[in-house]
Amino acid sequence: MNVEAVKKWMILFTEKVNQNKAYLSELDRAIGDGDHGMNMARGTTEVMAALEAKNPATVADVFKLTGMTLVSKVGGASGPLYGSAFISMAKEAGTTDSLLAILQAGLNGIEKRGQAVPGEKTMIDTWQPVIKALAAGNLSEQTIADAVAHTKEIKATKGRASYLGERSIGHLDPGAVSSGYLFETMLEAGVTND
Amino acid sequence: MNVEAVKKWMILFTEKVNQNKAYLSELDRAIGDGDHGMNMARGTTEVMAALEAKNPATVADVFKLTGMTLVSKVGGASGPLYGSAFISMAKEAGTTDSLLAILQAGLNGIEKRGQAVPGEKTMIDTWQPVIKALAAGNLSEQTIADAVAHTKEIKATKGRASYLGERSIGHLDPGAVSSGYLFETMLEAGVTND
Amino acid sequence: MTKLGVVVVSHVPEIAAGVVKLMREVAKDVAITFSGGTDENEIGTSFEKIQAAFEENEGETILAFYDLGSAKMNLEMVMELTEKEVRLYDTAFIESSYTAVALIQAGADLAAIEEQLAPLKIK
Amino acid sequence: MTKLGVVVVSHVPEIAAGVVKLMREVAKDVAITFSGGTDENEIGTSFEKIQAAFEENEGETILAFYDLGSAKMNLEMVMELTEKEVRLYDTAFIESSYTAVALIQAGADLAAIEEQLAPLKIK
Ligand SMILES: Nc1ncnc2c1ncn2[C@@H]1O[C@H](COP(=O)(O)OP(=O)(O)O)[C@@H](O)[C@H]1O
Ligand SMILES: Nc1ncnc2c1ncn2[C@@H]1O[C@H](COP(=O)(O)OP(=O)(O)O)[C@@H](O)[C@H]1O
Ligand SMILES: [Mg+2]
Ligand SMILES: [Mg+2]
Ligand SMILES: [Mg+2]
Ligand SMILES: [Mg+2]
Repeated sequence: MNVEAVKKWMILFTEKVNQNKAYLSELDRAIGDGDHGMNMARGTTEVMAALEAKNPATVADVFKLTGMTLVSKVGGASGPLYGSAFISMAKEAGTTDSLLAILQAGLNGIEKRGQAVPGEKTMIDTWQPVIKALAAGNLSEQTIADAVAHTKEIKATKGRASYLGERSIGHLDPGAVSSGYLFETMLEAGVTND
Repeated sequence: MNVEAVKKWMILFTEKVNQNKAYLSELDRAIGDGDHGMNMARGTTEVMAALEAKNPATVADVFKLTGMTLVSKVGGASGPLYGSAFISMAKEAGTTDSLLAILQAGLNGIEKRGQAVPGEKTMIDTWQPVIKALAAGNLSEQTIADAVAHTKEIKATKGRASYLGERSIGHLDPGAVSSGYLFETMLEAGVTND
Repeated sequence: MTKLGVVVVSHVPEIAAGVVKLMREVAKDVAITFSGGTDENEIGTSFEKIQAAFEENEGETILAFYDLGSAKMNLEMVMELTEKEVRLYDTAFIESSYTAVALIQAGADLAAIEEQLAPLKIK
Repeated sequence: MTKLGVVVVSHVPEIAAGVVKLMREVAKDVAITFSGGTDENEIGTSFEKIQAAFEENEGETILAFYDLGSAKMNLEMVMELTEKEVRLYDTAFIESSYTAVALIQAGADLAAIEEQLAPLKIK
């Protein structure tokens, strides 16, 4: 895996998150506390600053710095969740080049941190279908969009949205949407499985 | 029932509470938050001020003013509890002269307010044996002292002391002690059943 | 549907104010009033403050939450005097009041709210 | 017996400070530290603040309490890094942290405390 492509990925992700900051917060206002855009914009902006300052040389180091920065700068659930994802991805990237294995490690990190499984209306509902499609060799923008859109139909049983019970149905999950950006920009940056 | 005797009762009770303010708080420090002396001293002092200002003419009015003042000035559980006792006693005193009936109404008020029964290590464990002895015609300082002392052996299941579970055993209940003062001063003031 | 409001009663002024801050994040439009501490802002509860919280609340039906037991007794004294319909919950204070306002903001009715509150009963 | 300490983590600085005030009434001598809000004292939680609360706490075994779920995740990240033995409770935040410190002050051991905390589990 190419470290320059991974850095580009982080840059594009940061840009996308910041461009859609208001939209992410609006989604979070409907079923949460309305700060997901703020949280992710602050976190990724800090990641940019950290990457520029430290200029890590390996893929593992890029992921590690990204994860640590998100954990310490986000302030909401998405901090430890994305943070755990990237920290797990860093560990995996130390021993393999396989994007599939690395993303799977990231998902495992999220699941361990949040004790959630697919179908609970969280970012996992983006990660899991994306990884499945990647494994099957047919990951596309459409797979990502479908996974994100599907969270609208799910009742939340984890995270703040779970306080709403049935009322959470009919709304996109903000973390699933920001994870959608993560995977779209991964494709744009040309980070692939080979 | 003589209104002057009842006023004297309230005065003696206030004095006793204020003299023993530090002791009551010390008892409350062991199994509660250490403010029972403060609470009762402030409450009864306000009762004195209110009785002087309004100089109520009937026993019912003395009790009512006492109860309302305790409710609004105490700030701890003893406020609504003693408050409910006196307000219920006021109601009863409107229709009867019987001290027994009046005290029983007071106890009912406490039980209704706090949802406690005898044996839960609360002020009820003073009130209930006192009323029983009064009904039997043998209420004395000793009855009162015995009832109060007995709370030492009980495990608290109501009020702040209940947070301590088994650890509440071995300590007097502060509200039972202040209720002991109430009944001692009742005897001193010559408020009796006839 | 009757307009729902929420009253939170804490022994500590800072807790009451803080809980309202937490709730405002998810419930911009809900009628929320509070009582924290005694008349002198010390630790305890105040009959008058609780009464004011009920009277000032725009809700017709009030969902009331409290931290420790002695607050409950003062709450019940006020409930006996107010004209409003009050529902008092023996539930985890912060977690349940937060749940209630989030649901009210989302348009849930009383039955749906009480269903969500039921597992939070601890008192 | 290992020295017990309590860490409370709230999304709101005022709630954390207020809970400590409430606990201090019944637990003058207990090791209590807290984390409230984000690094900027906004609503949320802070990995650094939680870490500091653990390190500054004089207890060897820490009983940790939190208000809402996202605090738990940050708590668990810190727990993976600290040397201390930490027990994290999914219990009613204020009611259970109050119970814990009252019992520690009264000299109860961990087993007795956990028995009292068990019925307060709601998360
Ligand atoms: N237990 C969990 N497991 C996985 N994802 C979760 C969990 N809890 C919350 N999330 C994700 O986090 C997102 C909310 O993030 P954010 O708004 O930044 O945090 P907070 O809810 O603390 O304000 C949700 O939309 C959801 O995707
Ligand atoms: N539910 C209850 N029923 C009867 N009496 C109670 C109850 N709860 C507490 N008490 C009494 O109140 C006393 C404590 O009063 P106080 O210290 O003034 O209030 P707080 O506990 O709010 O600080 C206890 O010692 C007990 O006698
Ligand atoms: Mg949010
Ligand atoms: Mg948040
Ligand atoms: Mg007290
Ligand atoms: Mg008190």
